[in-house]
Amino acid sequence: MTDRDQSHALLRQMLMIRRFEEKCAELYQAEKIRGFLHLYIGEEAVAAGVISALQPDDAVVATYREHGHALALGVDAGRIMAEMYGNVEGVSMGRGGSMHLFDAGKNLYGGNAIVGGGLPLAVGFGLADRMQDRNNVTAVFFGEGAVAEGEFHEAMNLAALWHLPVLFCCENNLYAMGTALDRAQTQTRLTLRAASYEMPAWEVDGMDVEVVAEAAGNAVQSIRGGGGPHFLELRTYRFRAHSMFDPELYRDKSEVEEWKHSDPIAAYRARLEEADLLAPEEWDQMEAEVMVEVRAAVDFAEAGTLEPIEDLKRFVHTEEVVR
Amino acid sequence: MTTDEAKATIFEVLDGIAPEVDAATVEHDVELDEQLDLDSMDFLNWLIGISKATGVDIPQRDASEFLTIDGAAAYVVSHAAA
Amino acid sequence: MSEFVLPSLGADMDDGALVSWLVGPGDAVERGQIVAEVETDKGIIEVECWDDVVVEELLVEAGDTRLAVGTPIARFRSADESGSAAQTTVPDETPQRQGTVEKPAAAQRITPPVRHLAHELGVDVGRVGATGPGGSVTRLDVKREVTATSAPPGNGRVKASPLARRIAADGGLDLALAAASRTDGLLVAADLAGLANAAPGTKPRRGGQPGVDKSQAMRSAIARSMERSKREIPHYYLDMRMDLHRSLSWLEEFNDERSIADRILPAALLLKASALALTEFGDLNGHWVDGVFHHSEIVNLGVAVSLRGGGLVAPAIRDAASLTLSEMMEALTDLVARARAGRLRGSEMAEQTVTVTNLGDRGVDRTFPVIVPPQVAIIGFGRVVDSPFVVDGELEVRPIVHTTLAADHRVTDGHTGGLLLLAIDRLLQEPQQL
Amino acid sequence: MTVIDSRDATVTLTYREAVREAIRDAMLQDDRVFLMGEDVGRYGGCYAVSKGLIDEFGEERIRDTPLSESGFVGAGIGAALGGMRPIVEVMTVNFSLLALDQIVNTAALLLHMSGGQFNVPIVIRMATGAGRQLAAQHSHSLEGWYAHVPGLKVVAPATIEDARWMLSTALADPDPVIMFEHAAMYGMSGEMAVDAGPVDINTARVRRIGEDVTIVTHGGSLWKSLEAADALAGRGISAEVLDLRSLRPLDTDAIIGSVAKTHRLVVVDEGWKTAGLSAEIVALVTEHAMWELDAPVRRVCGIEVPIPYAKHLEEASIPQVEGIVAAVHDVVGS
Repeated sequence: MTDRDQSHALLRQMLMIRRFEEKCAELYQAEKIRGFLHLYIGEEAVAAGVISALQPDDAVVATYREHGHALALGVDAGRIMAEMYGNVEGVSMGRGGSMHLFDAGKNLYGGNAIVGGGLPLAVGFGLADRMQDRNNVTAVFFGEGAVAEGEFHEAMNLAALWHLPVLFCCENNLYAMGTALDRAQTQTRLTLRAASYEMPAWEVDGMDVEVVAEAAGNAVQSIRGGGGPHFLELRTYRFRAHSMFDPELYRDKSEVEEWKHSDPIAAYRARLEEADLLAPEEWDQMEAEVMVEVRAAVDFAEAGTLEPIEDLKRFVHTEEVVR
Repeated sequence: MTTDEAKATIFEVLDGIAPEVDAATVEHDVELDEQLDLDSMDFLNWLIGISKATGVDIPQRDASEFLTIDGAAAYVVSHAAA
Repeated sequence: MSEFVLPSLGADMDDGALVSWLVGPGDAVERGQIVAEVETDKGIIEVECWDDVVVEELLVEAGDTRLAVGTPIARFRSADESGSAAQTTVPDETPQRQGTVEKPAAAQRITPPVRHLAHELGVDVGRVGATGPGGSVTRLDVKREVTATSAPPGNGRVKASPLARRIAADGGLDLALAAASRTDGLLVAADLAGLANAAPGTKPRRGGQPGVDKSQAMRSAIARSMERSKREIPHYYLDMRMDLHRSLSWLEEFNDERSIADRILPAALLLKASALALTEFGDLNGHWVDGVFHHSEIVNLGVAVSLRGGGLVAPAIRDAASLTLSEMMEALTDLVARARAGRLRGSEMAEQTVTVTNLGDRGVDRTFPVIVPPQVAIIGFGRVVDSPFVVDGELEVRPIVHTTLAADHRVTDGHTGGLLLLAIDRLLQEPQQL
Repeated sequence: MTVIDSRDATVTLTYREAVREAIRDAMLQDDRVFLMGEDVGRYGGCYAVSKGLIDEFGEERIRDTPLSESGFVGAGIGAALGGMRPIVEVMTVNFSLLALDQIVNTAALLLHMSGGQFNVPIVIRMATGAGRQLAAQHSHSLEGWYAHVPGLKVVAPATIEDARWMLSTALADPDPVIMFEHAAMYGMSGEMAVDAGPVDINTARVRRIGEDVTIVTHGGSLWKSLEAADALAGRGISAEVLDLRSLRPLDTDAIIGSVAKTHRLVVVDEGWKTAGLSAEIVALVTEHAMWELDAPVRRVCGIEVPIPYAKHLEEASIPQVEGIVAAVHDVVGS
């Protein structure tokens, strides 16, 4: 068990992601947010845990289910919400939306909506760090569905071959959209895939934020010590639909209910309370603070502005680099 | 070169410049300016054509010799190489 | 009190049918609780509630009826009676998404098939009177226009290149009267330039419409162009006597040393002086199109060339101000020869920015030329006549030429025109500088 | 071999040598520059472009990669984001389709998707074109596909000077540049002024001035077009040859300017006609210079067939001098 402040921070981080995304779902149904909206609810322990093990200069490449990662990196919640509103105040100036959150200040390199597309990119970050003698780590998040992509294998091979400082974080939530892992891949032990590239790999309980944080901490330490790339399979589960418009024909409600018993937030809260690390009023206060933050984010987005149409053609080529 | 040969050449060049002209109706001792519609450009081209066809050099100062067909033929005959 | 509306669960969800209610009036509903099931194109989706509320009334019964997204389906009151309204209420303002698509302005109502017919018949739909419903153009309207414009009977549509069409439109030429030089019968710009040159029947035609009298065609083209000019362009005329003594003396000396083929005619001097002067007065060099003057950076000097057997063309000497005198003479010789042989290039008939006419060669003292639209000026030179002229207070006999300018009063005033003539005169006094 | 003639101050070198010099120069100028691709190191490059560079710069900077086009092109993009200036070589444009995701979905889009935060300064070089009997999977000209994508710049150096000097400009560009080298040109040698220097990568150049017709072309077809123009000059037709150089952005002004002068257009493109680069050029001309046209436009393009192996069939499937000459005659109406 970690110390009180640290555990509170982890719990609070997960709670923030949860409440923020619940608000996103609500706003989506009210048509404030459009496009695809992929919620991370149920998987909060993964982003909160892994990112807690990173340093500020480390880079993160994420998927289209990346609100949690952005929040965990400290990207401003108001600007994330504004992005989903399509406002110019958004992190990507309304050009990206839910799936493409970028923040140069936090080293968040997306927000990549091509499954597997971010993996080679992470290899390149590792290469650049190596060639410029920087002791940074790049954490790349991807789902278990990406393991079937060629780019996964190309990236794993290159990173291992060149011994690059990359942490591969496979968020295994069992379904690639609606296709279960065992219906799509012959080898469902994903760590064996990593092993075939001679890469250290662990299976991690992705519903337990402390376990995740510890595993990530160990891996990052090893990478920074010159251990080359590492692979974490983070076993997790999304409680909600793949995207918003998904009747979930591919899984039983009972399965979802079963997994909800391992709700990373409820479970961690209970554990902390049991260990006298969290008082009920502290939880209440945490909830209240988070709700204030979420409301502030919504207010910020509601007060936002749309970029003028005349600016449509900005950012096709570099005229101004916003940093 | 005989006068007839010279005149034949002179008319041939003229035909290239003013194809509408009927050679038979042109009076040889009357100034061309009075009977034909030739401008300075046509006149210059006519001189250049004659010069090319006969090998006779025609300096500017002698241009006035070419006001009539007879004058032109005489000039060409007297200046043609033997 | 708030209205609970059928939520939008995806950008591609427009409607849904309420399959079942999972709550009823009076039920307390917790935030996140599923309240209904909705059948969508993708399957049945659970609808959740975003606040702690009490169901006041169900507005829609479960059934097969497809409801549009945004339809109120229940009324809730907040759990704490006076609490904040639920979020999923109808927003105050009508949801207006990302601007509306504006319908294109109805410039002219014409259906594609009719437009096609007009195109086939070479009819400018802009001129066609519309008698159809709602002011639309009908097939009959188009056909009527064909008759009205009296296209040569049986000729049908004229096949002409876009450039040829543009030149014809600018110069008021009638394409139907031109003959094509290409084997495929397509009229190109050059066909307009040389069209009066060959007398009818003297040359076998390779294509185009048979039996068209080219000189008649050119006459008609000139007629339209000049008619347009006099109708549309408010001309003003200026005239100036210029002493060519220095120019001609210098030229005589220059020519003396040269063989006849290299000789330079006074016309070349006049053209060069005009071109140079025009570079100083840009408002006289360019085009007037649709009420706006477009200045041209370079001077493409249209040179009026009369054709044997009648008719006139004014092809361009491109960028005339940049040519040396010898080059100018060469260009002039070449242009006149090709104009009279009917071998002008399309570009030479399309690029003129101003015109010079030198009628004086044929014996007139001065000209009052007519501007060629869409140009805005034309310079005319008369005959060079030995005349009394006062030089430094003494009366002398000098070779004098009347130089006339006709210019478009919409673009310039007499003052500018006068300055141009003064500049030409100044340049002609220093022929060695040309 | 490079021969310097001090009298006329030109240098004679091959296209291959010019590209190699460009890479070498870039590596010497900037530590951030490195070359990465399949067999660029020990093997010396599939077309021997990088031969010898590994000895000079070492394995780190002349980096051999596995056969993982998507992987190493993506890694190049990542490295560019991470502060490097990678030159990534993909053997041929056909193979680049394996990396299309990274080029189109990442390199081209990142700047825009991130609201201007992340530009990708990468240069991706690849060989293109037919003419060496390499059959269908090594011979296609797909430049037009890349030219379709906003966010990319696409260049096609066709002369020795451009081969030597476009790269440094491309590397200095903050955005991804795709460079197409027509494989049939690597052995071509030519003269270049000793004092030649950096060139732009966004304009077209008139390679031959003419009056009667404009031939718009790029890459390997430039030389066939110039040869055709020579032949046409003997028949009294003066053809202007415009080398596009940049396929994205297209130098619309240059194309329109030339057509406005000659009033006739022939487009020569080794790529296929349908929905191709040549179609775009013709569309531009009809949009912007319709009233300048004095004859129907003609296109001389790759025949719509996968490039066959047999020599006579291969020759028949791509533009040749005779075809260009015939198209010009057709357009001029002679």
